[in-house]
Amino acid sequence: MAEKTYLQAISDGLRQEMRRDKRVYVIGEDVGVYGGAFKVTLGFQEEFGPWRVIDAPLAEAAIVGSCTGAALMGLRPVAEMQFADFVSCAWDQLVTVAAKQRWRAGTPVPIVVRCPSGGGFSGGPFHSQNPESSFAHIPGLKVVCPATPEDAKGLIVSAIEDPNPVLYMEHKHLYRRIKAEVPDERYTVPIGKARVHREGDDVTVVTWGAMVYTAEEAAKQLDDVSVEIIDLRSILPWDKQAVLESARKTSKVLVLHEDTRTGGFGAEIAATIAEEAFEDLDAPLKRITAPDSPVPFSPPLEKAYIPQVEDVVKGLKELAEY
Amino acid sequence: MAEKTYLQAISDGLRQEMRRDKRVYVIGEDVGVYGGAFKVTLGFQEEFGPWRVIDAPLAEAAIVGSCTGAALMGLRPVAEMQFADFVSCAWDQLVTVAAKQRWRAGTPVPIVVRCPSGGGFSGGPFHSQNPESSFAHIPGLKVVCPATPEDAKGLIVSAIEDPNPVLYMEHKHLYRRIKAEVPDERYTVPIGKARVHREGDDVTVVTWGAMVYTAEEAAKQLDDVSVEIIDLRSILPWDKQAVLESARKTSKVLVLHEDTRTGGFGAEIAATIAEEAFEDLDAPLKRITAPDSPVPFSPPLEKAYIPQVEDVVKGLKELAEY
Amino acid sequence: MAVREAEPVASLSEVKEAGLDREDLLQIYRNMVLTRGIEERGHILYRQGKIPGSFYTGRGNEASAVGVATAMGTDDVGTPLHRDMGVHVTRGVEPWRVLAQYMGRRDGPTKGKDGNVHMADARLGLIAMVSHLPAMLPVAVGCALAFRIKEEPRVAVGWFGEGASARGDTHEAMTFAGTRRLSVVFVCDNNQWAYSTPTHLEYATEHVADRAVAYGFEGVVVDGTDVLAVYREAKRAIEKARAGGGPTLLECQTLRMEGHAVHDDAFYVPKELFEEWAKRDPLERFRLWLQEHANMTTEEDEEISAGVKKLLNDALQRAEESPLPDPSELLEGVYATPEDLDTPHHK
Amino acid sequence: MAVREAEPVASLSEVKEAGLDREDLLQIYRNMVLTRGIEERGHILYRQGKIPGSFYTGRGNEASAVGVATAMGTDDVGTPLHRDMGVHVTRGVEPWRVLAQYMGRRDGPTKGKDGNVHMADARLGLIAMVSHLPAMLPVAVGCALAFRIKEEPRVAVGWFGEGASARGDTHEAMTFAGTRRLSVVFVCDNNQWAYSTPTHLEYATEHVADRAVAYGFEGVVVDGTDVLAVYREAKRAIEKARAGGGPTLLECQTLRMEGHAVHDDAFYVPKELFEEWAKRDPLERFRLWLQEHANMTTEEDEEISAGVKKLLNDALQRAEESPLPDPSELLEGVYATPEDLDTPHHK
Ligand SMILES: Cc1ncc(C[n+]2csc(CCOP(=O)(O)OP(=O)(O)O)c2C)c(N)n1
Ligand SMILES: Cc1ncc(C[n+]2csc(CCOP(=O)(O)OP(=O)(O)O)c2C)c(N)n1
Ligand SMILES: [Mg+2]
Ligand SMILES: [Mg+2]
Repeated sequence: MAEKTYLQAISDGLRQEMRRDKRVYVIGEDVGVYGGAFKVTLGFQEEFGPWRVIDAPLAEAAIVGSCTGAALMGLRPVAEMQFADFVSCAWDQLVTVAAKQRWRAGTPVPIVVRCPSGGGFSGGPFHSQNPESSFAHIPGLKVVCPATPEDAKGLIVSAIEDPNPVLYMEHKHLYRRIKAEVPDERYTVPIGKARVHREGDDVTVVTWGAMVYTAEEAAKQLDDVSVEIIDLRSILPWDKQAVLESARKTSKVLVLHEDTRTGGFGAEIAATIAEEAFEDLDAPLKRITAPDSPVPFSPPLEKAYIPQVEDVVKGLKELAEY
Repeated sequence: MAEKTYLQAISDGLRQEMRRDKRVYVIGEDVGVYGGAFKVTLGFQEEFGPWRVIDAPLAEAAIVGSCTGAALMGLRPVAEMQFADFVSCAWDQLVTVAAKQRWRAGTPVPIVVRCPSGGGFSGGPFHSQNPESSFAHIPGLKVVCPATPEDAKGLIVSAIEDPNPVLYMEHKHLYRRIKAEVPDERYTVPIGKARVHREGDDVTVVTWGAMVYTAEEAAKQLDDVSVEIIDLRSILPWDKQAVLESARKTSKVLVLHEDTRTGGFGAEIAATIAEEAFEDLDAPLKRITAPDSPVPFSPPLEKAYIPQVEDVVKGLKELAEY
Repeated sequence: MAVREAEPVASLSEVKEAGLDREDLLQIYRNMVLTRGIEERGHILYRQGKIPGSFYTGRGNEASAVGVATAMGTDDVGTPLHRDMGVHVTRGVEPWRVLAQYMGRRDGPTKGKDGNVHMADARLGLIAMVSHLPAMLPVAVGCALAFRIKEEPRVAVGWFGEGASARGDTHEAMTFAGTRRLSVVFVCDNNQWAYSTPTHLEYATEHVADRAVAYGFEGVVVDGTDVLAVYREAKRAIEKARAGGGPTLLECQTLRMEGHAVHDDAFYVPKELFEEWAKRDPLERFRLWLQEHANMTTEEDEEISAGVKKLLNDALQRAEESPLPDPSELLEGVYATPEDLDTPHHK
Repeated sequence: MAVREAEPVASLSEVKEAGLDREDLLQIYRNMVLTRGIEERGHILYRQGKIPGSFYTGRGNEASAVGVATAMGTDDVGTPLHRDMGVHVTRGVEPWRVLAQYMGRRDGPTKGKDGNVHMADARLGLIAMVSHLPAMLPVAVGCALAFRIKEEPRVAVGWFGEGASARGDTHEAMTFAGTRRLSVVFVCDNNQWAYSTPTHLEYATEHVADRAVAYGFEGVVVDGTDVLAVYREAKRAIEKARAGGGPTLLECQTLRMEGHAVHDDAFYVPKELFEEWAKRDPLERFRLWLQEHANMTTEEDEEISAGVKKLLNDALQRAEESPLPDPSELLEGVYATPEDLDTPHHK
């Protein structure tokens, strides 16, 4: 056990798997000599050599498509998108080839696509996005979004082990800001299982990624409202059971995410609760999300874009008082 | 006024606009000599010449990306995807370039991307998809899904006139099956305005595209339940007002779509109702959708995949009896 | 490095040098007959209303598909397309399973989930195509990458049409393969049309293979109706790749002898072109060649045809006996389970 | 058609033939000085904490960017990238607006919505880049397509890096432009690195321009530190395109003289390479050339520097006076309104 940043936890998990299993390799732009744009694979090429830590051409379809091929040949590829935003260039390879191959042809495609995602540091419209909702609509894919260092490590291991294409959304704003104890040994965190980040009785917040901490801050500011925070950890599949249970307990649910509102994955969560826990609700569902615009660059705009602690406090109060 | 198929209505609307406005041109695979895979542009090249009816290379990113450029130079491009499914190859050009250009740079991108979508004729996983939900999550895009010949014409005109990138989802299963009177003159159908396909008092069905007819069949089979059918026509933007009004009137809402369930646009509709008309609801929200799998080829599987009249009848009964 | 236009194969001795004996030649011929036979049966089934959806064939491409597949080693892998039934046949697909696939039956390789030749038997080293062209090329390159990582002397073959050569995936796949000199052979089925689109709207060079130089490897153009020339060039390319010599772009020139699919009468293809290429029918050509150079007798020829006919009759019966899938099977296998990885090559 | 390696420009008479007089030369020089000046100010602002996010410059690329932009006609359009500040400068961007953009102020061309050089003034014929490389190439091709449809004698210039040459959009754009012989010039800023990735991992040919043959047009390689050679080759390519001669791929060879962005110390670039290319600094080269061939005096040189300095001082002040955007502006313009199309070129 040692204190690790979220970033170190990803790095450690990945390195451990590569040591353990020769089938695992990483590929991406600048992952080799440079160690990746965020240095997640720093030192990997020295240790594992240039054919297990592959500097790819600037070609996301080739990166992801080649992973599919290599996976079909028995390897366990881990692709790095330099920023999650660029996964849009591999959209077709993911939704058309990787996602449907097992169902159609019986051949599993165990690949991991790491996507450094999220905003909070003026990255602007192309270095800040949270593309998880787009992929969470595609049957055959899995999407995980760890919030803590412990989950970051456990979920990278699970993602590699999983026989399906897994998008691993790592939130850049947590990389060096979030530190915690992380077990040294290998362990997995089950994909599709939520975690109760904080127990409470009055209102449930369902969220994931960096918003877990925003929810926590907000909860701390409310002495008179007991807030339960569910950190989904995976959004495809997502832990409906855990959410419905908490909804039934508190009767009031706030869904919080950093991605934009319309058609965001929060809609799926809210809709499911409205279908399956309708009779247990004592207040309307509530979503707090980014508004429907691209991610802005300038700090005051970005602050207005990303849900803030105050917004969540306000939302929780409204629900509590309903 | 003359009776037209849904397909003729699209074709007529497009031809009229091309006659009226020299800035309008069409581009796509096989749209010229062949008249398009579904013959929507049959005879167009003879009338408008090879530089306004452009046979493109098999390259969807070039097709859509070039439309963006031409639109910025003052033209009004209408791209045809041979099947909606192939728009996945232009995903990046749409979500990264076209969708964000007005907001970022102030320059509007008035393009239309026609997407022959939907299943029902054993097209299999790559010729039957309904990709509208994926795009409906992207701010800056518009998405329309006409169900009737009249709307098919009016919406193609509106889409061309609109100063934004518009995805025009034309349901292949309606092409030749659905006929109705269509005005001869030019007219528009407002984007973002729903249409009450059938008035009723007991249960609301919110739907679009080919499912409008499935809902209608189901409604007809229920003598004792008065069903209101809202045909959204546009899903981005969508007519929240009309849906909420109907929900408030009937207190019971069924959301029906042909796309898959998890993260489908039905979730957005259900979530919004649960947020904004919660107190008016007398029953849980209900979604009837395709299940979370690719679209199957074999008839019995496809029948199990696409929501059927019986499924809707059952859902309506459950809601009515709740 | 300019493209090399391959010479036709002239003599039996040349063929022997290439490693084929008389039995191999007859087997190649049989595979071509069987390829065409399967697709002709498909046509009949389609007209009988037994094939739902649309139906595509590779008439005119039999020599190209069979020639390349014959040159592949047992452990090599490939991503054949909708004109490449000959690849499946040569690698040993069971015809009844193909017909079952066509008809959406449970015993088709995709169990009714996908149609047409969107299928493959992984045990035969083949990967099922998707419709999106040429999305399988990066996948083929990934296979070759895996062979490099695992240091296995295996080769991947990736097919694409001249139309699909225009798409970005072609470029990304070739760029990556070229920079890393991976053991992949890119085979272009150049049948002169992409649906109704002629070649000059898809590429601005004389040959698709002219593009190989842009990726740092060799381009070869071969007459795709000459199965032995195709075989020889494919063999060279595959063995070169296996020896570490990197990729080759092999362009097989044919004409798509039917419409794009059953619904298309190909009105846009000049009649004379069809007539000209009909004279180069790959089966006829090879039949004559075998008679001339390998003394194939009429009896042998008839035996092969009869064998294929019987095989297909049996196949048809067995395929028709295969049930349609049950609706409950729809959701099977959307996600893989760990057991799915319990195969030799995933160890 | 092999690539042509362009000769350096030697004499003033050669320059005159190319249509530049002495005033033009001094203007080119001034544009290069201003280009570097803006980016140097950006560096200072960044260190002062006044630029949020990251910060990219095009040091070493000034000649290439200014040379190409100088060759463009008033009505021509272009899609410059993150190393091409010189294009904006040459087309007449107001420097204070660039600095406002860097700092996320309301008066930046994107009003704080986007950062860095992700901006453009449409009235100057420029289109704002997106990060995704090289997604603007199909857009540039679309501009040229519009010119063809409208029968306007205009040319589009599309920039891309040698790294981005690996992506599918490059290929689709060039394929389409080549088959239709559209009036577009593809300019490759080949600065030898794509972030930390060297060229041999991005393409397997000697030059990026070697790929032009694959698209049926000409490829030209030019020393990107020689502004006059760049100008001459760009002019040729642009006028050829305007005259209906189709696209050209013009590759400008430079070295990225800094890290990929401010945070990157470029440890992976050999020191000697930096030293070697420092000797070819485009500004220094051109200054010497002007002294030698055009009798630029020290006074003239100093006057230009002083003018640029004053311009930038004023620009800085004005930019700093520009307010940060108000949160209420976030949702402005997500969708265009009909009035947005109320511009001359949308009629
Ligand atoms: C990305 C993509 N866009 C469009 C299509 C529709 N389509 C199917 S086959 C075809 C023509 C393909 O031409 P070519 O690559 O030459 O192959 P051929 O069918 O001639 O063998 C088209 C446009 C597709 N399959 N994939
Ligand atoms: C599609 C895409 N993938 C990844 C990136 C991240 N990225 C930004 S610049 C860069 C290197 C670009 O290299 P090159 O094209 O040579 O341009 P240069 O920066 O050297 O001018 C990368 C990988 C990107 N911008 N777009
Ligand atoms: Mg073809
Ligand atoms: Mg570079």
